[in-house]
Amino acid sequence: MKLHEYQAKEVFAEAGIPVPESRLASSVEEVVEAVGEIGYPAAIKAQVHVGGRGKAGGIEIVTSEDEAREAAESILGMDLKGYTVDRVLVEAGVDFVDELYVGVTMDRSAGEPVAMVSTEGGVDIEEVAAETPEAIAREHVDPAFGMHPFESRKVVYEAGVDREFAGDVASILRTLFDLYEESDASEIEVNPVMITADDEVVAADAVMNIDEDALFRQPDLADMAEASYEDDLERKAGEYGFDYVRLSGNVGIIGNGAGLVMTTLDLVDYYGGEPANFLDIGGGAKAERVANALDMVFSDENVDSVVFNIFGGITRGDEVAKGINEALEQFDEIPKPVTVRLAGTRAEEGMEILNTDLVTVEKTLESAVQRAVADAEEVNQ
Amino acid sequence: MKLHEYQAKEVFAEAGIPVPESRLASSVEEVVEAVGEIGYPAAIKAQVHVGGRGKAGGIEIVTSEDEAREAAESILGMDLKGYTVDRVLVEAGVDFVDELYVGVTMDRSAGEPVAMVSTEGGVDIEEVAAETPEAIAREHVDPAFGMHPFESRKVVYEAGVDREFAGDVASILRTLFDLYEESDASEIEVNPVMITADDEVVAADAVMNIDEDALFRQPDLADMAEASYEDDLERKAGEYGFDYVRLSGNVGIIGNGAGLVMTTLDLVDYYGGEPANFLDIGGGAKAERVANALDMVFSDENVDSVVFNIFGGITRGDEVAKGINEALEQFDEIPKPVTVRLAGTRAEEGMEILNTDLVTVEKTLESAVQRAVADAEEVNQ
Amino acid sequence: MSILVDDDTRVVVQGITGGEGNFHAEQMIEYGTNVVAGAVPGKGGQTSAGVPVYDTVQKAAIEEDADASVIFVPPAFAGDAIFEALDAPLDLAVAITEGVPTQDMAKVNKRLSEVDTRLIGPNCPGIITPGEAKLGILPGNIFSEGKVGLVSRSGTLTYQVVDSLTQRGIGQSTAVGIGGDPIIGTSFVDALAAFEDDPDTEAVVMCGEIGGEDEEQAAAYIAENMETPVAGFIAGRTAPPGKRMGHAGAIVSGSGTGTAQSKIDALNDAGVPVGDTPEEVADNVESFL
Amino acid sequence: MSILVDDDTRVVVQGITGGEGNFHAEQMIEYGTNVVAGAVPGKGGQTSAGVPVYDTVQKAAIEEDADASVIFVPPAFAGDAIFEALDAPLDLAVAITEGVPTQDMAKVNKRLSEVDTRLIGPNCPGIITPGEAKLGILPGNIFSEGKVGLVSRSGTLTYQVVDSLTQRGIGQSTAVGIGGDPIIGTSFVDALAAFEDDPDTEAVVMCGEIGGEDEEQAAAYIAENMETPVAGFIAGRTAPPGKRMGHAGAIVSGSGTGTAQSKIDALNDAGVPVGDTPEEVADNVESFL
Repeated sequence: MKLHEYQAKEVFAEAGIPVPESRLASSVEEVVEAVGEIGYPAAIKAQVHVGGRGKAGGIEIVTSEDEAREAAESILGMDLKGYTVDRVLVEAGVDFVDELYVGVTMDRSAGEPVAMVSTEGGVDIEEVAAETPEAIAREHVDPAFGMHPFESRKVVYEAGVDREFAGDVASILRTLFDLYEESDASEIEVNPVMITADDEVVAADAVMNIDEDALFRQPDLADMAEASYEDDLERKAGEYGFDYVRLSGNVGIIGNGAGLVMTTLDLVDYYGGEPANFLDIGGGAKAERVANALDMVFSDENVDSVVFNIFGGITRGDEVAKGINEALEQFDEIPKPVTVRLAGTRAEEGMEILNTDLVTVEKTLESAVQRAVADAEEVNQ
Repeated sequence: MKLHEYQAKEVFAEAGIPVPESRLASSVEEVVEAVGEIGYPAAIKAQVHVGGRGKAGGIEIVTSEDEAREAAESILGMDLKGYTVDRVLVEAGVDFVDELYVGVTMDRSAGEPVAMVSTEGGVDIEEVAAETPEAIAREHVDPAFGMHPFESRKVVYEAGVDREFAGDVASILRTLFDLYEESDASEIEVNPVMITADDEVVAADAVMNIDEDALFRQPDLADMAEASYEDDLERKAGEYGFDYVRLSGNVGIIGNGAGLVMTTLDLVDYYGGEPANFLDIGGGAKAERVANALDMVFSDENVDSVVFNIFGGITRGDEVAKGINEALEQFDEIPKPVTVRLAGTRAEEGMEILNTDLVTVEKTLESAVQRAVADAEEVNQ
Repeated sequence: MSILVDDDTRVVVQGITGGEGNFHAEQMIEYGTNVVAGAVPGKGGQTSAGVPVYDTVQKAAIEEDADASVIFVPPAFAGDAIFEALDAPLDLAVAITEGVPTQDMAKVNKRLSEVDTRLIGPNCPGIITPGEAKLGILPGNIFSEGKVGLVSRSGTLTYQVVDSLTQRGIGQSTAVGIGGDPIIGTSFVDALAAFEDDPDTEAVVMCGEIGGEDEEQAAAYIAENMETPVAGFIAGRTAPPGKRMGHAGAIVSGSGTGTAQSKIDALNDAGVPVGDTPEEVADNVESFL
Repeated sequence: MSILVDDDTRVVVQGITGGEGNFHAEQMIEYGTNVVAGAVPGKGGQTSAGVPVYDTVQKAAIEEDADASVIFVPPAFAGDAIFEALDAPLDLAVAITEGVPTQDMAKVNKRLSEVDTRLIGPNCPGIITPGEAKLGILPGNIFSEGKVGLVSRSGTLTYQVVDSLTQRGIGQSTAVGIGGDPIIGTSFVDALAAFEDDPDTEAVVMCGEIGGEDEEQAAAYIAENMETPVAGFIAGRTAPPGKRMGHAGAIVSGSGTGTAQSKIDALNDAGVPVGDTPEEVADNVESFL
């Protein structure tokens, strides 16, 4: 769950990490008011979950009210890689002499967190990682102990941070690591940490992703996450408790179990269609969840046909079938053609129950996907 | 550094551990006022660092104002194993049906903390440990992880705590363990934890010792510790920064290094004398520390003679000798006879510097101690 | 004729008095699994699913001579439940729970390096040795005894493949669901090594998915160490970067690591055929036998 | 002719730019110790006591091929400094610092169980192999080369005994001060085992004191494993219970464990003569040779 820059900076500031003065604004007038308070130069930064905002025109530096107004008009409401910008962060410009990268993430292979520092800050760090990996110093941290002070110093010195600022940077890294643990983050990144002309060390950007599985014990962050949904369907999926990802195709997909749903997507693609979404209804789904899932997929205007693929373990085919019947019987006309494939626990009972006036029943995964792809093509002819 | 019961209970209460309602009182009138607010029955408990207060008459249960007044008059000002009681805790009496022991301490051999629970609460736990060690369940805790919830449950169930209260007791134990770590305690003990007639679980006593070496990062506890000195000389030693322990004999002892000072005490005893104190001036002592040490020992009215034993490593014999001369030259008459033995770094220079009008110089540890013992005997003849 | 579990495995069910725990304990017993006890704090002395319940795993292990556990406890308490299983100590712990916070698992992972217990999962369907024992929630009826080992990060995808195999008359030695989380106790390599050592496993199916590098490491292991033929499958070819595809571990990073293509290439380089569809996987297995 | 350190030992001084660190670095070098570097964060590139300073211990170890460190940093940072030495990794770390919080040492102790580094101390005078190297603050001039090993929880008490030995013409193989804290890296047993394995140590002096059970464990070890004769001394016979006698570890518990008598009895039972005075200890050693 990604926090917005402005949210992450609130968290940083509370933990004592220096951040530039800033205001959140959602209208041109608010932007003008904010720069009036903060002064010039100021940065106007789109608050959307999109990487490379700067290059895409989502960040502008302004040095006058006219420029601020102009930037606000251009950024607010703009479409940034599919997301509409409705808020910007207005932030004091920093006169910097150097930029660093500092981050903490989970190294899955090692099963432990890793801290990273690089003097190649302010640029795409993934490019640095790919092209000059030696420019990023790394230090694994034993999660039982947390980060020892010496570890923060070691990685900062190893990265080649100027000795004059090494202590401050190490201290920021340690605070970031503590935040990483306390807030159940999956990733924290500051790119860049700026060394200012006044020899201060400031977090000029802030990326913070929270482990969704830990939101139950992070109520404040869960509230922030709530405010950061950017897609109505994804918000709805969150309310229904589904694992859902929206894609750009037209074949709607519902299934149980992440691997099987991914496989269904892949097969749609394999048979020449385009998946519209990933939707996992999870284990043991009953009628209501089935109806909710159909509602989700029908709500997506891009969807032209639906494939419903269940392999029952805990989930019972007869219950799923009943749920599908009930959900579809409420429509005068079925909004999009639905193909159902049931296997596993009580699959045969389920297939007998299914109302074939409402859905097409297929016996294999492959044939069900092929049918849904064909249906979608038909709609588009 | 021991906290008083009332101090430890403040810490407990803040951490969310249930404790009986209580007031601190230092006069009979305050006691009467306190019981008036708290009600009857109430316990009047002497706040001194003495084990077995109850048996020694330092705790009384009162059921009326007259009894409260009587108890306050008898306890306030009483001498409890050498300590004068100047404060009592007035505490609501608890109607209990069972008493448990719960504690956390450092197992030195294992190098890790150990949690202990016993259903034999409310009695001398050291007796239980000696006679029926199996009545105390123990769980070692890995200090890198801290106490896992399952560990708190395991030791509580193993001790045989009634299943009805096991969850609450485990939860108190976990809080105690967290306190143990957060407050740099060397020992935390609640004896008894009471199961009340209303099925509540309450910490009815509270022992909390803090690691003196960690007081620098425990400012609040350091303040409490400050308020808990009970001997003027020990307070003075704290101010001077000496390791000092007052004993009951009449040969004052000053030396450098804990092992050597202990050995000097032992030799005083071995040669028929009685040590008056342990005083370690530490390594690298200069003139001022030497003078302060002499001041300490001279201030102890029990002291009849003094042995000053230095083996110089970092500490230089000539500096110590100068310090002794300077300190003693300020007296018109030396208060108690002083024997000095210097060895190690610059010992010979030191012995030449020493003013033999003021001190007796001996070449060996054994002869120095014998001389001081003889001096003390002479004073008492 | 199996790895890790068989009909001698003596199983404690952690969380046996909960709805899911109780249901699956009964299912496991019905399948023939040697479930000997349950462990639920505060429920000691009760009976659930026909077996005695103890307050702690250690007590259950001592009293009933158990050597394995299956964990059905809510995510907030699952990390602690795993620590308890490691402390008992048991030889094997299977954590079914989905949604365990990753940092809890990082701590568990550290502890795993200090003990001899094998952990499977979390967020997994468990492990089954057909005809002998199942520890978890896999539907026993689709499995059949035989000589093909399966290891997978996904539950229902495993069932899909197993179903194809069983329908072709191809039985399984053991099937192990290692789980869809970023940090798990048993990796592909661990499971592959066990199958390689099992004289009665003649072929292995490995179902991977996007995210992490476990499949790439498995490919390297296969190339260097395995005689037993392996048939592969990788789910998530169409997953966009930066999105979590159901499983907490199924995410292609923004920088493009953890893609299906990278894993498919690695497996192909190791001589492992990777099917485009589950049926193709079954075809490949059939060709090995 | 020694244990743990000799003239090949390449030493980093942690905290070399501090007053104490600098003074003792110079003293060590003067004694002939192979001090190759200092380590102080932020002071990299400087020179102190004639050797180069690095920002981290690891860098010092790599650049100067060091294998041991002596730690002179204030108590609040000493635990971290020890962790840094273990991480470098070095073979030996000697922590002189007095007053390290016990819970910091409990964490260090846990880490020690995971690495190969030996820690001596904290709150100790260090270790010396006369004529070869000293790591710590022991006054080199009172030591002489020879065949008696010393291990002690106390600094100045060690000097007292060594002085007696040297004056009698009895030299020392190695003397190690293990420190006066409740939790220390090297125990009596560790040091005794090293002396037992050293063909050139012909007798050992062990100076214990009240508190803990390390001396009792040492007695058991001596009885079961040692051929080399041991002469004992125990300080603190007159210490009252519950009072910390200077050393954080020198405390007889309220329940009466950790007394001098218990330790003396244990040593006597193990055949170790325990002197009443330091001179008697020297007498006992003399009788062994």
